[in-house]
Amino acid sequence: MTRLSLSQAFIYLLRRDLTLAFRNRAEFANPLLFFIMVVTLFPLAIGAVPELLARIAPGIIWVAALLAAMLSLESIFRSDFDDGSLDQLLMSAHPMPLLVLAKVCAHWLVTGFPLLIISPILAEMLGMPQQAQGVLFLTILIGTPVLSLVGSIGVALTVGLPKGGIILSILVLPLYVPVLIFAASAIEAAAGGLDVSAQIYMLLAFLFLALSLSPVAAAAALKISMS
Amino acid sequence: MFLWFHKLGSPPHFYRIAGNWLPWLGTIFLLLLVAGVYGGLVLAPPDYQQGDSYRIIFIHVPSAWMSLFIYMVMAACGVVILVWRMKIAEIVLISSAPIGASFTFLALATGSLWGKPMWGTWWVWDARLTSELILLFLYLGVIGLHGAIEDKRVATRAIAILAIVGMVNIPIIHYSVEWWNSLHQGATVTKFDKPSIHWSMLIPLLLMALAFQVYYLLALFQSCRAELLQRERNSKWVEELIAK
Amino acid sequence: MNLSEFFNMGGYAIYVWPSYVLAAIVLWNFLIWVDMLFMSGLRMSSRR
Amino acid sequence: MSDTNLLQIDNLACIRDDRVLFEHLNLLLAAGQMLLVEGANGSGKTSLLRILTGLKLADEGEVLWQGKPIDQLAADYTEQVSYVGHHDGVKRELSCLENLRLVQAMGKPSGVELDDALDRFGLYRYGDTLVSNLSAGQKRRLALSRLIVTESQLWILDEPFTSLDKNSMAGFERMFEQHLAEQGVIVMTSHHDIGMVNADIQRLDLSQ
Repeated sequence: MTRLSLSQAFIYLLRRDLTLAFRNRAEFANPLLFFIMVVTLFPLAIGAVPELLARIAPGIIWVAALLAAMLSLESIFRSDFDDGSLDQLLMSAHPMPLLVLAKVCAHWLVTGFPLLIISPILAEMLGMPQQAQGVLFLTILIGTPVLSLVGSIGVALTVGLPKGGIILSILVLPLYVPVLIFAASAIEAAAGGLDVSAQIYMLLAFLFLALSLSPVAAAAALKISMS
Repeated sequence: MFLWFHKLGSPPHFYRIAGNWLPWLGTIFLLLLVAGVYGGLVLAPPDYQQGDSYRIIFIHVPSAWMSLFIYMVMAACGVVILVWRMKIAEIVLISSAPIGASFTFLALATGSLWGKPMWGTWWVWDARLTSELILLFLYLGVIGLHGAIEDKRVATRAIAILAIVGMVNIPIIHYSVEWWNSLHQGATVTKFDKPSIHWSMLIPLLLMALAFQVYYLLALFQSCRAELLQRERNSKWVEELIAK
Repeated sequence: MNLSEFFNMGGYAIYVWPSYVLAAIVLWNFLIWVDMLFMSGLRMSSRR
Repeated sequence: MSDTNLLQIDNLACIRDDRVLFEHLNLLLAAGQMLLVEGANGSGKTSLLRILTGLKLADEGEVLWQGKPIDQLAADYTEQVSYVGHHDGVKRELSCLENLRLVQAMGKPSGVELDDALDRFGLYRYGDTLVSNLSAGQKRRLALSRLIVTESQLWILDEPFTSLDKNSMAGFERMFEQHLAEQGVIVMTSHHDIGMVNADIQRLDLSQ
């Protein structure tokens, strides 16, 4: 028998992580519930004035998405660290960045993708104008993978730590600022009927940058954390 | 040159050379500081728009420069650590972080003090102040991560990665914030980067910037020596040093 | 120029002086702190 | 250095906090040899094993495989190594078969059929059982069955016999002897007495 090719190994690990998540359903549900609840809190806190809500809806949804993404980050490597599987992955015959990328993809499908599905409903609840909802969908589609990718570096650095969670947020949130700025402003511009291609191109640029660099950084960080 | 560099890379030599440099650095720092402060507070004329309040920039701008510069040094050390595993780079990286954080804090605090008479509030979401705040978070992340990892060798390698990742992100964050700022406030009233600054203000500004650079070296060297003693306390050269 | 005019800083004294004093405190204290670390490092090593 | 020396430990040191766990450690292991690492708790057995896997960085010195430093070989080295650590490294939410398939997918699969591998360790009936339903001993056996489903010459085992009964211990010892006979190399720690009389065993006591 021969060793798997790179793409086969990638798909294998992706499927394995999806299977694990599927058998551990809470992992799906929790970030999603958190996302919905945070968005719900805003009208309660600032008053359900339709104009006000519609105006700050992009900000609310994106801040909530950011927090939900951050809270779910730990699960990328946590269970593999706890049961020793991470050692096995680090010693595998395949390049580690590829495996990290597979894990991050699985993580995004499990935690980021549900946000994508639910966000139009929340946008409607906050009274976001119709023409902005398509752009919201687009920004979440492009933006949340960046959050998972960049976040994976942070988790890789904090994976063995007893109080990794709080450190993780300090490490990761500043790095999320550009995504937040461009995503929220794209939606706002769309609500105002303006052209949003500049913001979308920026988000795409972030995505490609994160796709090419963060798996390498996260793999290096994992190696260091495990030593 | 290379040999000298190589020598500097060995802990006992670095310890000794840094120790020899300390008094000189202290003297140069004081001279530059006195000249800069005198030029900035006394010789430079009041600004025709901002009166005397602009004199804060002699602290604010060099601090902001230093905060960026030190982060760049840290990222460079990060590369050296990961590629060549040089011990001195590890020490320089972790010793630089609190100094950089101090300068960042200074830039923020003085920016706020400058903003009050200019804008009427202590805090404005101005591009420079906002970037500076995020930079402070990046510094705190580095310091926090180093503190959280018990094995200090692992910790320095971890913050090496973090510093490099941060360095890649700093320009992105900076331009995002600038862009965001122009979007929400129109033309800002930032007068820090006036295109033409009079030489009577420029010279003290540069003197202060130099003074801060020298201060960085001074604080860095002493802090590196402390860190070296701490880390290499079991090694022969420390024992010999103490025995003397 | 007389001294009180200088200290008055054209009415901006409460902004200008705190900036300089704060810078002095932060930079000076850092040096003191580092020096304390250094001394305690020396003491710890010599106790062995 | 002769061709048969596969693994070479060169002036290795490991320091934790203030304590020197070991230093100036030199060793040669030839094909067909086993290294039994002994020592009290906290004497650095696990650290040594992790350095040998390449997961951990030594404070000084290096480890050579066929004459080349292992950090240069990287994946070319790790694909020849199987490591069973303190943790079993199996996923609770997957079945035994799924776990072994994963092991093969991540490494260099050997020709051994997975069902045969399970059968050999008395896990045949549990092929489709989730690992979370297995006992500690069964889990350990599953972890050890990793060794034969991939082609690896060097086995690094940290307390392999934890929670195993006498019978299965003996079974694994036969398996180790067979691996050594096939020119394999084993590095392991164990608190248990080893009943491998035919094996060429080097002992290393880290307590001294």
